[in-house]
Amino acid sequence: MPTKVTYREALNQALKEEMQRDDRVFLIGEDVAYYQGAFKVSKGFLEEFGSRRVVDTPITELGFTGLAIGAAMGGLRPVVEVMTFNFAILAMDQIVNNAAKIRYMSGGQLSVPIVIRGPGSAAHQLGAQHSQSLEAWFCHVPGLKVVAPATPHDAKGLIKSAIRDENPVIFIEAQLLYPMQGEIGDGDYTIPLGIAEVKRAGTDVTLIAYSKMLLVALEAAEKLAQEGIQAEVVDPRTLRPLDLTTLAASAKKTGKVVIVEEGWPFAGLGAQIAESLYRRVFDYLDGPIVRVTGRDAPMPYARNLEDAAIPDVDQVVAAARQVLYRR
Amino acid sequence: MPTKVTYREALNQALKEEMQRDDRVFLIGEDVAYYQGAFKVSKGFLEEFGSRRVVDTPITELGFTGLAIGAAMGGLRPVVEVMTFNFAILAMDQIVNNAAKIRYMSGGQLSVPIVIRGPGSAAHQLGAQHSQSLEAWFCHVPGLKVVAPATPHDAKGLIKSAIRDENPVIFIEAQLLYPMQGEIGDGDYTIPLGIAEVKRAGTDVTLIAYSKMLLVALEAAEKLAQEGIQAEVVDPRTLRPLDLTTLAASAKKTGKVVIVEEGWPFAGLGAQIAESLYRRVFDYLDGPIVRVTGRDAPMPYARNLEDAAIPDVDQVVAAARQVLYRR
Amino acid sequence: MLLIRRFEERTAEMYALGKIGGFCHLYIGEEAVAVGAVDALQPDDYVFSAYRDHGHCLARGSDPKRVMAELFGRATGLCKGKGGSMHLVDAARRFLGGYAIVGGHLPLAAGVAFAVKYRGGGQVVLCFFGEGAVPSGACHETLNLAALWGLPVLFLCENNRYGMGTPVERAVALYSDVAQNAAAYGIEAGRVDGMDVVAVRDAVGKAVEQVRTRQRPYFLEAVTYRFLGHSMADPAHGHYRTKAEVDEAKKRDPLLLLRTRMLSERLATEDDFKRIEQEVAQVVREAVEFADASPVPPVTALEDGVYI
Amino acid sequence: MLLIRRFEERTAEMYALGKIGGFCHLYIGEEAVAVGAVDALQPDDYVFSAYRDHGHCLARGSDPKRVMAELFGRATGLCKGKGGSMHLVDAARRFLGGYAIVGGHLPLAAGVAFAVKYRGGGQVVLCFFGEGAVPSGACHETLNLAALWGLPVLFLCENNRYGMGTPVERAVALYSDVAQNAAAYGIEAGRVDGMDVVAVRDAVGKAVEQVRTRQRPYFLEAVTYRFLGHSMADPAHGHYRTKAEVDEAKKRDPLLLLRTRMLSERLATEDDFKRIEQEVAQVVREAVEFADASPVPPVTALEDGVYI
Ligand SMILES: Cc1ncc(C[n+]2csc(CCOP(=O)(O)OP(=O)(O)O)c2C)c(N)n1
Ligand SMILES: Cc1ncc(C[n+]2csc(CCOP(=O)(O)OP(=O)(O)O)c2C)c(N)n1
Ligand SMILES: [Mg+2]
Ligand SMILES: [Mg+2]
Repeated sequence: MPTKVTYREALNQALKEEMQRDDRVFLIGEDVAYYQGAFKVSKGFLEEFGSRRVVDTPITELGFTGLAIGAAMGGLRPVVEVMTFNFAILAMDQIVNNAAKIRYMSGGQLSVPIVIRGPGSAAHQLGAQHSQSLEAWFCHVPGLKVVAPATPHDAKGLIKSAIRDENPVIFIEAQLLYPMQGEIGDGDYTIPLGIAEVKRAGTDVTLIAYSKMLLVALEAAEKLAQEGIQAEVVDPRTLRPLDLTTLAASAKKTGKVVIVEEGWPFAGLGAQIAESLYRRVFDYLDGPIVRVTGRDAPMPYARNLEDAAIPDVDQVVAAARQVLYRR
Repeated sequence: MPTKVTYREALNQALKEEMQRDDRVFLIGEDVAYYQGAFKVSKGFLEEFGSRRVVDTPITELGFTGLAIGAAMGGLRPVVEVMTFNFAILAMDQIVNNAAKIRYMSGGQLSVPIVIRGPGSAAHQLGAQHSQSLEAWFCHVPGLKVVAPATPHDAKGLIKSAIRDENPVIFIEAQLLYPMQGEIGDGDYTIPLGIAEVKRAGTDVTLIAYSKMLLVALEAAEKLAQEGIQAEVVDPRTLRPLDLTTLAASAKKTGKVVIVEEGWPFAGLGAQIAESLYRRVFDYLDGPIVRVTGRDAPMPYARNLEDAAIPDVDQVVAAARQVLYRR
Repeated sequence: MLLIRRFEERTAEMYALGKIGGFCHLYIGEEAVAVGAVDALQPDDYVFSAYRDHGHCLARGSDPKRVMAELFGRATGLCKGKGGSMHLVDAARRFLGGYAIVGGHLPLAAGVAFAVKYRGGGQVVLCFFGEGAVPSGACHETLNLAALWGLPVLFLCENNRYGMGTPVERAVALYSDVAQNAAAYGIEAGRVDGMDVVAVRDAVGKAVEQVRTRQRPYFLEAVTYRFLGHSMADPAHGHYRTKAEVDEAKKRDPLLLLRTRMLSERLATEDDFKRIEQEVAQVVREAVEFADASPVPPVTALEDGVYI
Repeated sequence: MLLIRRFEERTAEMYALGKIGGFCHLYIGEEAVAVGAVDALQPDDYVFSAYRDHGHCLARGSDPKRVMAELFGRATGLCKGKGGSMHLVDAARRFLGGYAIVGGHLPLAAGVAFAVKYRGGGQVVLCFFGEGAVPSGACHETLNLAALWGLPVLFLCENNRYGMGTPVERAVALYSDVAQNAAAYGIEAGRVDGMDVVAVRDAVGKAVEQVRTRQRPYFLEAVTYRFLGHSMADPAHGHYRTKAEVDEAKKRDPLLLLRTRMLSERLATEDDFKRIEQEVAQVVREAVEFADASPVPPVTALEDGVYI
């Protein structure tokens, strides 16, 4: 019987189960132990696993991320919690030059089974330095896998696969998703990385969205349904490697595509998704793909500006209409 | 009378002239003074300007880039030389969270007129950690401008504009371009940022390429000409803001587009250029745009693998044929 | 100090009412540091702070109305509503911000000091940061540069014993002497009771004087305590510290210490305090009214000011 | 040491012939550090190095053939030609690389030490790095973590006085005592003459012993000198140092020092040295022949091994 839990709880369960299953798995990051995580994802962990496996760090992202990469080379399976992905920028060199490349550079002698997880994207009024969607950067880098689940069910199944994966995985959550409820599968299930899912079937237009934006797209689909438009909503879930097969199948069917992402427009991940689809199904597209993205500015603090800077349901609905009725 | 100089010499001249013109301009970076730059771009600077204005730093990219950003806030106009852009990854937080955002976050009270320059992309067999093309990352960020000139003439005119610009500018050179010769304009000329240039006129197919890849594209155009195919070669020169008008005009004219970039394929800048063109001139395109990119792997060391990992003339010629003859 | 205290208390209320959003880090308990330190500066000196910056901004003399308006996200705010709680800037008062990446503003402060020195100016840069920033690479790279190049910057470490829920003992290897981190660079260092505003002013006064005349950085640790949670989202004492500890610290409330001292040294009377309390209440009330009455920024301005 | 010296000399020749490409940083002059240090380790201890890593890799016992083949970019190289000069790895010998970002491998070394401790193993991690890495944030963040958590890692700073063209005096504020940087973390530190292989072995032996038994990091500075340019692209003495300085340093060539000592202490005869010289010549010759005869990696393998 499926149970309803929050996204936070789903992650908590999954991490706990993985740590119970495998002593090599440990959690490291700022305030993950005594404070139970800035967003309480690791609630109860210190009590259950002790400070050997739940490790509070100083505010030194480069240092402790690099250390965790080394620990992975040394045979452990670290889960690094970055308090938010904004701070992972400080560890970018370690992630890109070490985690992503060590296996390749060593001719396969070494490997780095690590998960780097935490919230990406904006929450409410956190300002420019704390509200960024940087998945395009990570997705650019061969050697990394990038996952960004939108639902509790996906979060649990995907984080388990990420932890069991032999490669470095960037796992992007969202502060505003943590309290969201959803049904999750039974017990110890996994969802393979690299598989998209059609979250809502439809025939008229394809909406592609991931993480928080999936919820926006699903709501937009509801609205569109009221106008008699059947939108198909597809969630890539894993952003690298991208499941182009599933995305292209939907695009081919509807001939009309809208891509929704929260990040900045220029050189955002949506550009790549669009380009991939054009390359694959150009002849099936009725017109240009429309992207709905965050605005091309640092995130403003004022609530009204922030709201305007992030894609909302109305924008997605408008974009769908645009691709539907352009000719 | 136009003179022929190397790309290195063009930069040397431009930087020298700007430092002569404006005492606020100074050069800071690793080994820029006594060593005259890892690639000798600042030859003669220490003698002429002294150690007040030509500043050797310890190997602390985050520290000295941040310091230079502060110096810009304090009224100076720093030119930061990163020994290569691989090391700028360590300074990414300063570049993205401070340089790019301070003006916006302060509501316009502060500004950061800084240039961060140095070689990007691969040279020969420098290995995975020293051979990366990261322009897509920088281009993603509102608040930054990104320039990547391919010729001595453009390098000189654009670096001058970059230095005189009130915004932070990422200026990407290339180690293999430094010894390349070319004619440059007379004296103190500038080239405005944000303007592409048609480097070779043609009617049959548009080749878009920048930095080192421009030379590859131009050579490919020569080869194609021997088959009677007239390729138009367009160099954006500035990557952000992108001169879509010029690019789109060419794409509209030829209906066939090839984009060449050295970086990794997934979420590379070419994806954005393609997506922008599809959006703007979808109905004029005869078929999908073809991208020629670096391979999806960390850069291998072995020369034969490296050669295979970087776009070459034959690949560009093949791509042009592909867009020309697909139906 | 009282202004900051009351301003922050109202800020908490306004946050509870939903008038203020985001992360909001109150400075209550630490006021003596900002007030004592800024008092020792010249008007043309520069000040940098982290994200717990309301106090520093007010201490530097920014208009409480415009500070509150910024917290409300209004067009009349210091940063037109684009910065917010963690990014207050008041360039006219040479208060250069307000930064939310721990350690990330230290290089900036050194950079302004570099510019001062480059131009031959005599200003000093005062840079506040928490003890949580001390182990960061940004801090160490900056200390080294400042020492190497003799930059006129005073690094003022506000050691309130916690970085969020992590006590300094679990973050800094030599926690008992944070200033050791400066010694590795040959930077002179000191420590001061951050609950005693007069002591802070004296210590900072001396340090600033040294920095100005010798053109060398200085590292000052002010030992203080935050009475509330890390941010508005955090209870005053969580799993990481006890109520008893907080209560104990409150016995050395900087306002209380100063009041006691002024009364006992007859520098002020109870009436004076009452009057000041009323004046401050008035200022804070006006700040809230101003903020509340101010327009939100026009949505059309969203992409304005990204570039010049 | 002689093997490293002759290997590097041949490497330079092969570079000149175009058989080896890229940046190529020779270790000539510094051999005593790698040889003395690695000699003090157990086979199951771990070793990390930066980009000047040929010497460390050979000292750890890697097959010269496969090292040279890697430099040639051949399929038979340690890393199948994918790593190259700066990224030698020999996992079987627990030589974990070979890293080209200055300071970037220090956290990795601490991480392996963390894993050792986590598993309750008794191994030690030896991490080589240049004095140029000392001011980097990566170094300081790592030292702090290693000290905080008591990690069994020996930080071995090869102070050859220059980071490319920048002398240590212009890079490290307290250049005269690099070990001060460790003192800020309460890490025990020492210094040794890096030209004297016996002294290095003794000092590292003691340090490793301490690290292993006390489960605390240690910071050892080995004072050495590089006789050639920073890389093959750099002349032996550039604008940044004089020929006289280089010549002076060569008087303390580690090979010369050891030879003189062994002869004077009658630990070896001239004939022994001749024989060793011949053996080494043979090994190096075979390495070059092996490399030269080896196939380049198949182009089809370009994208292999990015992921498992
Ligand atoms: C680089 C970075 N990592 C993590 C955070 C999240 N964070 C915000 S405040 C804070 C604690 C900082 O403590 P401290 O420097 O002592 O300042 P205090 O809050 O005590 O004033 C943390 C971890 C951040 N803002 N920046
Ligand atoms: C982060 C980073 N910045 C710059 C460089 C370029 N670089 C390569 S070696 C080097 C000097 C390093 O000096 P040191 O650590 O003393 O080692 P040595 O070469 O003397 O062995 C520099 C600046 C780099 N590889 N990494
Ligand atoms: Mg603190
Ligand atoms: Mg050195």
